[in-house]
Amino acid sequence: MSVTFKAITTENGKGLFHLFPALCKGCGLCIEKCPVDTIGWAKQLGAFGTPVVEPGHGKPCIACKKCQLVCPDAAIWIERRDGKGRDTSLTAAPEKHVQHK
Amino acid sequence: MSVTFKAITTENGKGLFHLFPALCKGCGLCIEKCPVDTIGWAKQLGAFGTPVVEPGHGKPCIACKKCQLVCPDAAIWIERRDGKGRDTSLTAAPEKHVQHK
Amino acid sequence: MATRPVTGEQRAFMTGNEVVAWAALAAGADIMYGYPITPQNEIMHYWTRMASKYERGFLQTEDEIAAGFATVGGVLAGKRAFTATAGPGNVLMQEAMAMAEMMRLPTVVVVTQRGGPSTATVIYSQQELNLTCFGGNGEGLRIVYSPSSHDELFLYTIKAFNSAWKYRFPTFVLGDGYQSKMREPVTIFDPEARGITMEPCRPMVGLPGLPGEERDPAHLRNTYNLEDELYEVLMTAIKEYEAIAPQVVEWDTYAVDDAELLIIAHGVVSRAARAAVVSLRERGFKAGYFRPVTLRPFPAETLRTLAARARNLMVVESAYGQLKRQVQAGLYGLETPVTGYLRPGMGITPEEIVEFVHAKELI
Amino acid sequence: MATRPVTGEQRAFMTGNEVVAWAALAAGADIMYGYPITPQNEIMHYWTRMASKYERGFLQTEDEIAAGFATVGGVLAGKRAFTATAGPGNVLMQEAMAMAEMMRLPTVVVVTQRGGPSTATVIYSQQELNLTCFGGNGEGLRIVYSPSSHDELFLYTIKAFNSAWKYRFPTFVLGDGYQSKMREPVTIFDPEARGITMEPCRPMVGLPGLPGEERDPAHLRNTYNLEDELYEVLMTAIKEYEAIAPQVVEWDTYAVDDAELLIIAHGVVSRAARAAVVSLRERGFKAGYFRPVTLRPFPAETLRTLAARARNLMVVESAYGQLKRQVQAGLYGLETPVTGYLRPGMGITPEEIVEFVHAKELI
Amino acid sequence: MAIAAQPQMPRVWRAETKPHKFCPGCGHGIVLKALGEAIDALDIQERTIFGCDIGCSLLSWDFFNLDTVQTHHGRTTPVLVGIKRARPELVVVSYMGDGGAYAIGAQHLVSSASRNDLVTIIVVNNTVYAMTGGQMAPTTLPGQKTETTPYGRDARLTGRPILGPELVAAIAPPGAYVARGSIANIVQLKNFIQKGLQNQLEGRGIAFIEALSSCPTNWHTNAAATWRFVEKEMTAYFPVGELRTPEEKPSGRFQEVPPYES
Amino acid sequence: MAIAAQPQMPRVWRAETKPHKFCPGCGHGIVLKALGEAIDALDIQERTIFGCDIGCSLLSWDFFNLDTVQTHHGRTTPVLVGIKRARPELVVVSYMGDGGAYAIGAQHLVSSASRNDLVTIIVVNNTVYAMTGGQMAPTTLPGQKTETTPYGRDARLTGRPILGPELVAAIAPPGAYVARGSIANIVQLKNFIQKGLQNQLEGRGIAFIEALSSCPTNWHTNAAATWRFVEKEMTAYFPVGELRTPEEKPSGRFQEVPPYES
Amino acid sequence: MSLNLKIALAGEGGQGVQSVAEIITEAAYQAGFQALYIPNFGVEQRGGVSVAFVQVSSEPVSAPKFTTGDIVVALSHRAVERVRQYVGEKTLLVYEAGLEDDVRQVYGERQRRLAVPALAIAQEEMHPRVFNVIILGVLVGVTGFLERRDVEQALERQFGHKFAQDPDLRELNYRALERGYEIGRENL
Amino acid sequence: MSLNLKIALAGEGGQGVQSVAEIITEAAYQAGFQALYIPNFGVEQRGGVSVAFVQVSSEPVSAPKFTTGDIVVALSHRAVERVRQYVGEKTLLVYEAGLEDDVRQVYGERQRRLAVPALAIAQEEMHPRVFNVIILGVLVGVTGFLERRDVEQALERQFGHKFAQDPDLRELNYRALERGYEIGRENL
Ligand SMILES: Cc1ncc(C[n+]2csc(CCOP(=O)(O)OP(=O)(O)O)c2C)c(N)n1
Ligand SMILES: Cc1ncc(C[n+]2csc(CCOP(=O)(O)OP(=O)(O)O)c2C)c(N)n1
Ligand code: SF4
Ligand code: SF4
Ligand code: SF4
Ligand code: SF4
Ligand code: SF4
Ligand code: SF4
Ligand SMILES: [Mg+2]
Ligand SMILES: [Mg+2]
Repeated sequence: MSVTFKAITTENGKGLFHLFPALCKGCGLCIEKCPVDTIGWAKQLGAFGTPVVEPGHGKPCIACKKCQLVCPDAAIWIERRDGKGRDTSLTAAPEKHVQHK
Repeated sequence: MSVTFKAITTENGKGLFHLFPALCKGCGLCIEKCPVDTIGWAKQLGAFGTPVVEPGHGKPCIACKKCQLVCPDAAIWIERRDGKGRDTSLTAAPEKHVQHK
Repeated sequence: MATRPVTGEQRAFMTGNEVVAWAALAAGADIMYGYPITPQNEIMHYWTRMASKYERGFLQTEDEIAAGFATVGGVLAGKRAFTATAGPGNVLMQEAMAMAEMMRLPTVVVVTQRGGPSTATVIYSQQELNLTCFGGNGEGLRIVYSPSSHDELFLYTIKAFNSAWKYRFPTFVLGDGYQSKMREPVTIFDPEARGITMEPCRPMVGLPGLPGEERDPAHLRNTYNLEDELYEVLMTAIKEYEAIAPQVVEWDTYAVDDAELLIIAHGVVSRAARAAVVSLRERGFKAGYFRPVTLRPFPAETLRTLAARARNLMVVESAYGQLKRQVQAGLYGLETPVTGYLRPGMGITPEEIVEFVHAKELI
Repeated sequence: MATRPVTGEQRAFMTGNEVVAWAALAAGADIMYGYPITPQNEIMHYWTRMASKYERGFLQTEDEIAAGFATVGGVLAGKRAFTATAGPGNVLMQEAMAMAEMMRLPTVVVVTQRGGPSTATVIYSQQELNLTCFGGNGEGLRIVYSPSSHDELFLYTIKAFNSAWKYRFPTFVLGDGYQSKMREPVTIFDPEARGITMEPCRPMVGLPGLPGEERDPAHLRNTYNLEDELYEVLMTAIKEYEAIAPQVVEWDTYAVDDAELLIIAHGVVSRAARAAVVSLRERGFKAGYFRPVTLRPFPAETLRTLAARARNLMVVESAYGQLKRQVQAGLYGLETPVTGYLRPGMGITPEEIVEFVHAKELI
Repeated sequence: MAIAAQPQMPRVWRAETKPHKFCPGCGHGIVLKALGEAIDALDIQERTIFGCDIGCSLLSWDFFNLDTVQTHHGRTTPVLVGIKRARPELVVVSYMGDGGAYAIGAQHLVSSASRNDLVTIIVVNNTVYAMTGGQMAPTTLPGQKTETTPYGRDARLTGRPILGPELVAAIAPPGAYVARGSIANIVQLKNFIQKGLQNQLEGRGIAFIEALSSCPTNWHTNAAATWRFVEKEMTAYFPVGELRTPEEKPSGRFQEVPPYES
Repeated sequence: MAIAAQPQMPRVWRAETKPHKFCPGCGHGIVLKALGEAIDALDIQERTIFGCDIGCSLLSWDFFNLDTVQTHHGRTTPVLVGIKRARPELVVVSYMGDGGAYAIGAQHLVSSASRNDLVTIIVVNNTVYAMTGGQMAPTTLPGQKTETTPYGRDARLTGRPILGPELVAAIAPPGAYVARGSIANIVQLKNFIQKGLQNQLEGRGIAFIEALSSCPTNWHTNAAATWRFVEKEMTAYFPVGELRTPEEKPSGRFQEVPPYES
Repeated sequence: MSLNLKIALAGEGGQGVQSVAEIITEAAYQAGFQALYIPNFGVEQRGGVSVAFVQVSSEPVSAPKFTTGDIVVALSHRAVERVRQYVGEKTLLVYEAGLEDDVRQVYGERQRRLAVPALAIAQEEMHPRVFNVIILGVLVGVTGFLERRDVEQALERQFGHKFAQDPDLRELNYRALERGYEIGRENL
Repeated sequence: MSLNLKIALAGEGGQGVQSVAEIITEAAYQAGFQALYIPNFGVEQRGGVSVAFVQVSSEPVSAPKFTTGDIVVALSHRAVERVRQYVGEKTLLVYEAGLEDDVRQVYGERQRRLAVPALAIAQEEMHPRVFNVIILGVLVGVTGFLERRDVEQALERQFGHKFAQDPDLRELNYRALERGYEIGRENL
């Protein structure tokens, strides 16, 4: 059995902001941690029928991955638009993660 | 209800060695602690049918009260022959102790 | 003590946990010791909100073992002390209750049964009957009340304190998660307003007077050296228990006089049983209903008279035969067949009971 | 594994605690977890002396709660794990056993009953029947063997491991302080030498293969969200329990065919009961003896047939009616009067029984 | 891109059971991310047994692609110690809340610490009994309102927040690893957990990691207040860092005394 | 002399139950002498409640002219805490063995310490489970033979002797009094106990005193070997002295943090 | 007049079904009826569907839960499925109109039903927060055993402290109640 | 030959009654009898009277304890009182001769009795430690069901490791056994 999640992908600053609405519970923890305040509430509803998040509300994303790091539900994946730095974050070894089966 | 215990009293060195056979279980802890090694086994049997102790087996008693102090069964009372030092030991306030009723 | 928490009679619409907290206040309970567990929690929540106002004590302990033993301590100190628990917490509470049973300590425990065994569900069941009546390594010298409505929850919580201090057996109010969480109308009252006098409490340690001088010291123990010593202590307690049992037992009946089918249930399930009887009667069937209010001691004698006249007995419970076993053991000697409608951990409705009665042709 | 601890058959003269340790060794028990309590201690003493020699494990835990849960852990890991306890320790052990009951874990517990309730005496009783059969917040889905001699203590300790792993219900050997401490002749044996095959153990966690890749992970729980979920799990277990019961129940009889008085007793007391029957028979009285070897499941059906033929039933126990309640519930529907000779915490001799029979004119 | 973007879950997470059962903003998810990463890094999925307690940790009973057992409130460590003693080749992780660890299960913590049991214990400190609806926990801060301290915790009557790692560090023999991390520093938390697992793999002794965590549901906090509570209020009482490392020379408490010969 | 010589028992001892029930050479008698002297010195007999545990301490159930309750194994502290909370004017003494305190009752010790319960706890450390016939205790020394460590305690498998006062000192809030004494220094032990009672009288916090004690019966020692074991072997593992006094400035662990306002 | 009414309500955590149940039973109780309300609870409270059981009767209520409801309310996707077991032949199924498809799929065409466009009304005419008060109004209207005053008093008891802070809120809630009531009456 | 013998022994902790009981049952078992021995135990072990119950029979033994002993042995002041409950009309009371007064006081004159001057013999002729072996000898002599060899073997099993260290000890024990045996035979 393999599971895949649909992403809403938004390009913003240095990052591709992949948000998985089926995972996002709208807790807002990521919003608070973004150093450039780019994350804000979106219209789209998430796992619990509450709004999910999206970038574009503040300065451009610097792809620091803090939001990805703190999200308790793994609902964000920040991909660097320059393709670098994949393995520098806590959650390294990317695509393999869910598709390993 | 008041209880009294019979003593075997032996004068030795500076001390009157009061031993209460009904309390002495013959453990020997006092023997080991006597700085002048005066305590040894007596013929008399104690609470558990084992020999009690008596002074007079080593140098004369110096009335240091160590034996009285360590006896777990309160089977020894050392009274200084000079009547002094009653209150210097741990177990001060003497006669009152048992007869207070 | 501060102002009375309840004066006269007051109508209210509240949850069962709230009812228990008010009842304990009204009964003059001095202190609660407790450890959180669902569905009991709100008893503590309400109690902690009101305790300071009415100068009552509260201690949240480290587990149910400590809650049970601290309750023992409170009682030894001469205070109307109680605790509340459920499920796995009730299992752990048995250690202290075994000590209370041995030492004849008037502890009061409110149990809000949940699904079992183990953690199971936090919701509801009647599966703690065995445990509450006979838990521990003893003979079940306990008093166990099984209320079926908020009015009774209030009444029997008060009564539990009185029975405990009067008879000196550990006393339990055996509720359940449904009763804990549901809201229904209730009349709460000051016991005095109903002519109920609270049994006085008296300390077992910390008595006045210099021990050994002015009185003997209280030397309380639960350990004995010889079989014979224990036997004597036990048989004294057992005989006292048997002697007070007739005063303690309580039951409830409905339409039993000519009942051919006697439906037996306790606690909240008995409401469904009673409703089923009403509905059977409406359709002309001679059904009756019997409810043991005390599960320990068990009102076997009364039930025997009624059961002997019936053609069928049906035990309905949210457990797998815990009440049924009591009924069978208590009625041994009768030949009236007993059928069980046994639904461990499940709520039971009148409709189901009626349906079962017809399906099994019990009437 | 090192050399077999027991080869073929060997006669010996030893205490019951020693017998249990040897039986566990012979059964291939892998590890014991335990906490000291009298009269169980020497099981641990003997086990620790032999464990290293035969490459078995041992862990002294911090209390009986931990001993029970560590046993659960050993069993989950797929090992033949066991523990032993008594009295207040048995009370605490119920928490883990409730979990084992819910999760169908093949735990084995040897109980050496002592006086109760509470600390009471460290000596002897039969007061842990309720607790061992129905302890915890569940329905008593357990297997409980009550041996009456050292030979049986050996046999049923081995059998306990087999029943536990075969049927997956928590299994108990319900001994007592007398059996623990007395010395009598016993034949110990290698199970194979008697054609007994040990049930294989299989791990429930730590299975081979990468979980999620090569197999599903084992996700074991004891908590459910909905009443209905729990009900389904419980009813499956209950039906299985009822289905295997006929294979599991065991009993022993003597001189029952024409018995007018049937004396019922279990464990070590049954020896006195049997001797009493022998002596009554010698004097021409038609007495017989029935002993449930399994207390859970209870051999009610067999007993019913015998009891129906008798004029009187007499239950003899070193407890206040714990066995009697089982008998009455199990035989409900019969009219044969049941009399109890109930001596909580006291040893019982054949002479006393005979005397009681005559005093009460039971024959 | 060849494959569509997918969530970056630790390999050992079980995607089939996501979204997980924890509330929005619950710190459990973050701690379990750190744990998942540590297990991935050490490549020990095949031999790791995960045990969760009763408390919100129970919601992780199907969280991982790991053989998992959900035990009783406070009893996870004894169960896992039982497993470890029976099958020392397995790696056992005991995961629980502050109530399970420091209240009802404190005897197991004390004993496993003093026995130096080869188990990795992770305690999620959220200052409350969360699963039961927010009562006082041993870790509740002075003044903090909970369901059983409705007017704020009064330290004179109910004590001060318990210091779990300090307790373990005070009694665990040499070889123990003890640390306190926080969801506010996930990389550090992951490193602590990884070291804790390593300690077990090397058979050196117990590993004990407390994680400061969040419970917005029972704190009744929004995201900003949640972070503030973890980073300011909690950290003031619970200092983050390593308290014992296995390399440490035994302190004065544990002089080298030759074993006693009786 | 006017009156015949009589034993010098502390006033609070009950002469009617002497000789007491402990074995010859048992340290319990010495510890209870120190306790008796301390109670006499403070003149608190009329309001002191003595609680003893299951373990050899139970043999003191009729030892004193004090209202006494013998409780369950490890449960003495919760019972006395229950009494104290109900009747704060009483002075409560919780008396138990190392097994009761550090094994089965460790959760109560941890919790009472962290709550700073107003109770004076005395733990008699005799390195064994004495009442049950000499099994390993949490305090058994490495290499020591007991009934469950017949070949000597193996520290790798079963840990090292637990350090009770160190544990309590690590978690008890300011105001606590913690000490370890020994029957080898009775005057000091009495002083420690007296300070511990004083701490309760002044409402400052918990008092915890461990007493190194002897068990010749289970050690199978004669008087000389008994003393040697207490004074040499035990003291090497269990340093005697005061670990916390109520006057002490709160250490780094307990910074003054203003209570949280939620 | 003999009354015996059983209502089950289900929705997501934030939708306020427990408040509706509490207010309706509280009002019934104050109006002199026997009333019993019990929420479902359990581990599922974290993220599960919230269900409330309400019974109002002229006789004392027997069991706290029931087999089949007279009225069953479903306010979310998951709720539609979850309440299936309480829906019998004669049950009136009240649901948020946006769930039309779900309802059709689970219950087919034959079920007695009442679709309430509560979401739309709340968002467009009032405020998303009064969504549940509209449903409350519908239930009051459909059942017809309660006086308006009773319900208003119960509302005050539940939200009085909020109304005191912001009197507009009271007005908003009363309007929502009224609006729902009308929908209910129409379908009596 | 059908045998059914019940013996209760009581004495102070150090007097070795449990060893006597163990040796006698062990010997009986080895000799092919059914045998059962149970000590009393309990809290009283610290300072209480030590009691042992022995049964030897040609049939399997039933209850481990018994109401009345065929032989009851009392070796100390406290033991004389303690064993009273096991002494019936036909019981033979065996006791240390020094306890004559106590025995008279508790049991009067009528009791079947055998006073053994074991203390005197042990102290004067042998060694205080073999006190209990003299009593063992008396019991073997009085009961007559055991061969000397059986008892000696049981003694070896119990004390063999001590005998190995100090062969004089064996000789001493054998002498004590013999001396007691003679006293027992004389009173058969
Ligand atoms: C023996 C027992 N007592 C009480 C409970 C009820 N209970 C379940 S979870 C819990 C508290 C959990 O708190 P914590 O361990 O801090 O975990 P959290 O929920 O905060 O993550 C309690 C008291 C139980 N299940 N079992
Ligand atoms: C619940 C429970 N478990 C076990 C026991 C058995 N038990 C009685 S005393 C004791 C050990 C006592 O050791 P310790 O506390 O060190 O006291 P000591 O006898 O050494 O003074 C044990 C395990 C019991 N009575 N209750
Ligand atoms: S932290 Fe995760 S779950 Fe929370 S709002 Fe952000 S993306 Fe959604
Ligand atoms: S990667 Fe960094 S900057 Fe970009 S959205 Fe996330 S937190 Fe903000
Ligand atoms: S210490 Fe006391 S009991 Fe021991 S031998 Fe000396 S006097 Fe006797
Ligand atoms: S008083 Fe001192 S010197 Fe005298 S006998 Fe006692 S210990 Fe020895
Ligand atoms: S209640 Fe708190 S700890 Fe539990 S899942 Fe929700 S947020 Fe997490
Ligand atoms: S066994 Fe040890 S601790 Fe217990 S009374 Fe005897 S000497 Fe003291
Ligand atoms: Mg918590
Ligand atoms: Mg000890």
